[in-house]
Amino acid sequence: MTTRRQLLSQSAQVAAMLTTLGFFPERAKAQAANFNAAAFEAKSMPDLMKALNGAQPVESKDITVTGPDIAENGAVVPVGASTALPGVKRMLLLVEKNPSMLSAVFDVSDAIEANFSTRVKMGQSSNVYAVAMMADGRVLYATKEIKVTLGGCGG
Amino acid sequence: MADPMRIRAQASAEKTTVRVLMAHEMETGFRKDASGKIIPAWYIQEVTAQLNGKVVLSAQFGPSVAKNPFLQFTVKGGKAGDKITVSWTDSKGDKRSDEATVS
Amino acid sequence: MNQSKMLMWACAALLVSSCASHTSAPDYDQMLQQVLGTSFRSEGIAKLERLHQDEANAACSRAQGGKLPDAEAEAIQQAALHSVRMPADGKFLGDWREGEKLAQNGRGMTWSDPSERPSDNGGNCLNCHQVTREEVAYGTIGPSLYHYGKNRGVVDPDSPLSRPIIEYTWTKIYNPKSYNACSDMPRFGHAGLLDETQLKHLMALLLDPKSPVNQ
Amino acid sequence: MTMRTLSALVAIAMLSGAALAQQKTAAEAIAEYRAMMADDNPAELFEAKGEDLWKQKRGPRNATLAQCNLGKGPGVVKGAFVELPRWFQDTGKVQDLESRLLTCMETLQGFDASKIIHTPFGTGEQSTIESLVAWIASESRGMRLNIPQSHPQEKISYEIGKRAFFYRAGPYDFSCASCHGQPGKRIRLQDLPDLTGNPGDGVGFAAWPAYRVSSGELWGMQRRLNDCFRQQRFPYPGYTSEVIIALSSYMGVNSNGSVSVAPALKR
Repeated sequence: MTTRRQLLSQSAQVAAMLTTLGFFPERAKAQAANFNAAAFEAKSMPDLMKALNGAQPVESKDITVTGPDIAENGAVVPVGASTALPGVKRMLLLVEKNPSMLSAVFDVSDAIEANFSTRVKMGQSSNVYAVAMMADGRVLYATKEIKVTLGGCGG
Repeated sequence: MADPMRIRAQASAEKTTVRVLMAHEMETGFRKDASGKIIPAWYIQEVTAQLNGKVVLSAQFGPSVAKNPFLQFTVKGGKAGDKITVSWTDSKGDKRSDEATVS
Repeated sequence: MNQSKMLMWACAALLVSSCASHTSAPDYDQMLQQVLGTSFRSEGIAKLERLHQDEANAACSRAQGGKLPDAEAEAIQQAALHSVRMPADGKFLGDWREGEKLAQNGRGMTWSDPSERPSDNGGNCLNCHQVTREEVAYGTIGPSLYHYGKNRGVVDPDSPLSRPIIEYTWTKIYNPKSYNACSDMPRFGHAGLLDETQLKHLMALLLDPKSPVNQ
Repeated sequence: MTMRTLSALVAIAMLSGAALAQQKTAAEAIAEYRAMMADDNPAELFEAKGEDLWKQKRGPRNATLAQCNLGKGPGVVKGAFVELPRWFQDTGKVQDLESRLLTCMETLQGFDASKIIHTPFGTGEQSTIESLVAWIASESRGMRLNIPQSHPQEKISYEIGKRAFFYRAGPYDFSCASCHGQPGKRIRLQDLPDLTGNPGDGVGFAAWPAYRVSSGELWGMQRRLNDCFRQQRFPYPGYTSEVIIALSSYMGVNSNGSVSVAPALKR
């Protein structure tokens, strides 16, 4: 048995190791037809936008990112992305300091609102981004910092 | 076989809020087991949702989505009795599909 | 299995003699010893011997959170005070940066930890104490240690004026029972949880004017 | 001596303002996080599975658990959880939910209980039990704890549990009471219920079993207390061992009257 903190530090080491080797386990394992492996391996916003054919992102007040200021546990952090703007093609949720920054992609159809919530893992305190990719090619984002705290008992 | 999802779909005046819990490990491929061996990555990669048989959402998850994933989205319109179907495919190619009735 | 049985018999034998005076009500203390003996097993570094209590722990357990009689408390505190060994080289303060790492580190001595060596142990301070202004995830079982040295007027830790508070602090970390017979705090020096160098780092964290504790 | 006391007092007075303000923000932020997590507890996934497992024919005898007596008669699940641990005539023992399930799995389904006792948590039949306890607890959600003390063995279990709760030992000199013996304390940012009394509706004993966010697993009381002893730096308590059941009796009876919210969501 290992503690969570050991796992976290190990995962960071392993992530660094895999990065230097240029090896990503998920690429070989992509089974789903529409899964964009390159996007989920991106380490930076430019890499991510390249993988998704997106323009340079611009911060926008029209985009909302939700999440707690402090997460009691990085293993489960509730986050959300939404906008009332018309013409949204896609919404993304990103965690800047995770080994790969992209957490989830939502394709927006006419039948649904551009408003999604999920729960993500965070290895450490980080900025979290909600990104909206618009039909007109613009890429807009909002960001907020979420602090991840160390736990006591059972941590 | 994967365990069933928990899907709740509730209609209000103009929209239907859908909340889904999926039973899945969401292994990142970065963790080690007790003996120090890396636990291979294994996670849901694609999620689709249908309203009365018509696809309304397709989403992709990475390994950083938390274990036993939660997803909430909002369907425009929708009324009690409508069918919401949620399906996922994971990195091993396993699939699961469950249906709920809008209340 | 064998070990647990042996312990059970040892405990039972002990208790028969020590509890001979109680007769009427069920002897719950003896029952507890039997239950402990059959319930636990050694796992990893956490051996069954850990269930053994010294006199201080036995007395504080019996008190069930209540106050010990003055004489009993005094005896425990005196014995604890005598157990304290001051640093061999007379230097009390190490590196507060290392001290901060130890304070954050809550690991050590569980059955899932690799060894009982001090190098595998943390100080666990943040579990119970506030230490710096920046770290918000701190416990409140113990008092806040923020501004510990500053509040006690420690400007120059090497000055003779600082000596009493330096020795008090060392003693408190080494064996907290020296000042409070049933203190909740582990006996970091006495129990061999941290070595002398590590204790000095914690001392520096608390008392070095440059430490974030005193900012 | 007086100087030191005085300066300490002044320091406390000066400190409390700033410390309090910061504490409140962190506490508020954590409250916000917990509120965001309150609905859609993944424990529901385990509840659904547990109900299924209860009704499934399983084990060497290919039988269901439908005739399992959890204390309120064969097959009665509703309300059973809030009255455990209790004394059972057929086994002559005080049993908590998990030890009782072991009895049923052995007598009805033909499983080897001693084998399950040594199965690691979260694997094999242990994970079956985890789902079962999630469902069984959920069938008493909203009911008040009402753990009996009428049988002499139930009283003995409570008294042993009380003494185990205060038993200080191990390299850290910890007992359960080191963390859970006074109200209003925290370890890191986690609130510590005072389990020597009744900590209130849905707190402490009234919250377990629970979905553990940190491991993404469903923990029963056995596993919760097992991990307490690990953190206490004690040796390893056996699954369904008497010390765990006695502690459950102590904490459970202390919590009588409080509303059970189990399975809750925990850090």
